[in-house]
Amino acid sequence: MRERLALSRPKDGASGKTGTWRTFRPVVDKETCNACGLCAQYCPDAVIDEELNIDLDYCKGCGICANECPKEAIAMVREER
Amino acid sequence: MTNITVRSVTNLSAIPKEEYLYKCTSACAGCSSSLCLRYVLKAAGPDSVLVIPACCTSVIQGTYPGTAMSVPVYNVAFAASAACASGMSEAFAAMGRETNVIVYAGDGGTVDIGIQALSGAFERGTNFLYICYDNEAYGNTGMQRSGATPLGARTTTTPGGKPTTKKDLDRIVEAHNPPYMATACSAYPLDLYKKVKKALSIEGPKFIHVLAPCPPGWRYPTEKTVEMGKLAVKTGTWILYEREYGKLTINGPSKAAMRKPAPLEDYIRGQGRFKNVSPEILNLMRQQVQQNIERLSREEAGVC
Amino acid sequence: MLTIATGNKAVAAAVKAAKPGVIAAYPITPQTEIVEQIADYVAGGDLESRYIPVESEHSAMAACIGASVGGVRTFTATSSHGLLYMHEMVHWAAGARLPIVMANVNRALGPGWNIWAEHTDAFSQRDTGWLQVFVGTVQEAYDATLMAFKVAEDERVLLPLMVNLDGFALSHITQSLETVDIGDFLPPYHLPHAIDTENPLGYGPVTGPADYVRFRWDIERSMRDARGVIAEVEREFAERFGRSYGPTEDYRCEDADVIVVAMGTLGKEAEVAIDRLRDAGIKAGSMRLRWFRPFPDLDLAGREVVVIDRDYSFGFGGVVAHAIRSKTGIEPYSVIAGLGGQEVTYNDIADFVRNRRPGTETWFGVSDHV
Amino acid sequence: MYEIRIHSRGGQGGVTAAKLLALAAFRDGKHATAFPFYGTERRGAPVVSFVRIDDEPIKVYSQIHEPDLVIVLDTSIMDVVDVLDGLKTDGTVLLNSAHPITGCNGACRYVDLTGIALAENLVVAGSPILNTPVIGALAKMGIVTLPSAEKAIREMFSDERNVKAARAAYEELKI
Repeated sequence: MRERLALSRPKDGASGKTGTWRTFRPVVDKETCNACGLCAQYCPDAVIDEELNIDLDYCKGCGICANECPKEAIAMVREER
Repeated sequence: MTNITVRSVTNLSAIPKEEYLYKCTSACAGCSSSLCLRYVLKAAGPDSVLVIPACCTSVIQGTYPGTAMSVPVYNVAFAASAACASGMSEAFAAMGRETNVIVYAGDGGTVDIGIQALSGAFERGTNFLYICYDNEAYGNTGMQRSGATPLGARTTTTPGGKPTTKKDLDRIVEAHNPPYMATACSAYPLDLYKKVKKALSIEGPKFIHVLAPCPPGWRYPTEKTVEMGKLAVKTGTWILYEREYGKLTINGPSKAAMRKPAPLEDYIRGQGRFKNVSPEILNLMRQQVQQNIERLSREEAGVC
Repeated sequence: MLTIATGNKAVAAAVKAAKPGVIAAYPITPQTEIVEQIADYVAGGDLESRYIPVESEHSAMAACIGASVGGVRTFTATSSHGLLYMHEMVHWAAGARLPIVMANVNRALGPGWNIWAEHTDAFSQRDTGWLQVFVGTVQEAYDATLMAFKVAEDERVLLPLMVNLDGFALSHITQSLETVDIGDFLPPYHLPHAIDTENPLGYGPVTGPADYVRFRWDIERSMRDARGVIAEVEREFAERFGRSYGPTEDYRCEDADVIVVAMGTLGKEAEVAIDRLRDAGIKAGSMRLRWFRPFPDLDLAGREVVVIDRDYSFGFGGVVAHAIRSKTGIEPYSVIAGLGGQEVTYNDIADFVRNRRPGTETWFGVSDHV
Repeated sequence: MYEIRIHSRGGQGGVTAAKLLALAAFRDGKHATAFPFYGTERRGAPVVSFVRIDDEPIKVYSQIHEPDLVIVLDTSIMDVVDVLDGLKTDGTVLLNSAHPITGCNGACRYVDLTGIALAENLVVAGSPILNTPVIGALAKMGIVTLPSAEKAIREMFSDERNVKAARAAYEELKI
């Protein structure tokens, strides 16, 4: 189809790998985690999957997950690049 | 070590797993509007169209040719979203399609420049859902005041704090007697999900007003987004309710808050936009919260 | 069917034949009769459309945009301040490549309040990417509205189209009208980029400069292609229904030394002036400019030209005179006449020709201008 | 080309009379145009309408300045408007009046259209309907044929009393 106007198509990483925005990285202490899922529920960018793995390619490091974790199982750790 | 894969994630079990917001948007870190949109789309499902005026969401979706959203998104001029949705809704009806038409608009595009179109669409009885995500300023352009900016809040165009109160959008919408209207807050995504589900099950014009705390605009750390929303509710600053065919129901978290609201300072202390608010303004803010609580309590009790 | 109708009623009759899925409009004098008639067709079941009674013209065009991309044929009508109020969305409709058809009943702008004919309203939308045609008779208002849908919806065009008719002078005059059974003249509405939830797309998101330029160019490319499409559609219309139109309507131009260029009803009245001038031995002709966008190539070489502008671009000159000058290199005699419904008779037009001074500009009815 | 100017007050039906007349002429096989001059006036203000009838297509859109016929649906207008302005020397005046009026140069016809409308009880919103009876009078004057006049009235109005009123005016007008 001739491109007549800006029609964008859905794709992962439409705005690039936003993981590079991060200053602090969430690190989960799996011993403490009770898999309540609140971190995934509150993640604005849906980078925490059902198995509660955090996709660091896209995690912006906002820290909501750490702030909301009732078990304090997530620590925000300074990125070292 | 706990095997989290075999443990049920109970509080999420009712929510569809599909994400219609792809990784990743260009939203600011800690954006509550992104969080809301995730649940709006989960509730609406794939046979839905978002109509979006100029607002943060215009940017969040990403730059051509890629988008982070996997439902059709129709971007339209600032003042035009409700009217555009009217046309789209009628077109779908003419074709016998049951696609959901959802406006997802910021507060500026709703309470200010878009209010005429909003009012027209509600008066006409357009079959659609209008969601206003309210971060209480023009966020997309760097936090200028909007009609939804609260008293005392500093924005780039109210550097000394806003001298006037927040426009009461909900009472304006209520005056149109819509079959369904509700408030919600990003800190309660499951509540938002349920409200979107219910709204979309009803024919006619529906309205949901979502308080959407904004880290850069309100000047608090990104990790506090959910906490800030909860504090808005707990202090009674933001009351969660639904009004179905005129019948008001106060929702759980606000019931307790209305009986015994947390001190207002708990909410405003953490926000840079309220820094240096005078005791007089603070007093006025407190009075407003109390008046709002009393008004809604009276309405729920059937005392008007 | 042969009957009589006003220009407004003729437009409404053509809309009824075209069967848009959605019509969204706001009343404004002198266009109101169009939307009243359409509302009546819909209420009476003569037209199976959805009529959206919007609260403003801005919303009228916004609703048409939503409906058009939603997948149905769409129509609106306006005038004057209404057109200006929807200006933002007029631009949007073209950029969004939506074949919306709009009747604009040309009317002057305030202040002071003036409800009579002038072309400034339409010309203020000149650079929006809309095709614009100006009609001169009730029959032509009907025919042009029917053809408008076919031209706009053609995949080589996919741009919105404005049918212009002079306020009161044409909108409210009663003339004969032959309505037609359009049969399959208009194919079913098909928009290649209509909203499809099975194939979700982001429409008009943030777009960088390099891509933006490509899409703007495509509007211009389509505008150029539209010339051929218009000719095709007008030819087919003539074959089917027996009435033919072109980019201009030329009257006694073949051997003319001087040609009057005007638009709308003044362009028809000019033909009467030409007959009078010919009777007096002056070899004059008239060229009624029908299409304003895309602007046609005009054969005026070797003639003197008198342009009547029912409009004005302040600080510059008559819009049509300027277009003629830049397109043909001819310095016309520029007459500014008919503003705000100013009465201009065929005798006045004949006088313009008799008193022409090529390369100069005159305001009709103004005695103290330089 | 035969040019007619109709003077009336807003709400009296002068605009519709012009349309009816054009339709009747059209049904006679002629070309015709009708148009009002709309000011911003409301009901009761003087209104002017124009009709042109010709054997050839009509390309003139400007107002009629030298009419062949002037129709006055409300003679009280003559106190404020010079209804005879520009009337051709051999032109005609048709008055809605039971009596001739002095100072009316040229051929002057008169017929009590109001009386005819009241006799048929043709009253809408308190105003007697003049636009259908006047077409009968014009048929008598030969501007249009009576069958076309009746046909035009039936095309625009379903109430048969309109046709009766036109016939009454046709009978009453003295030539």
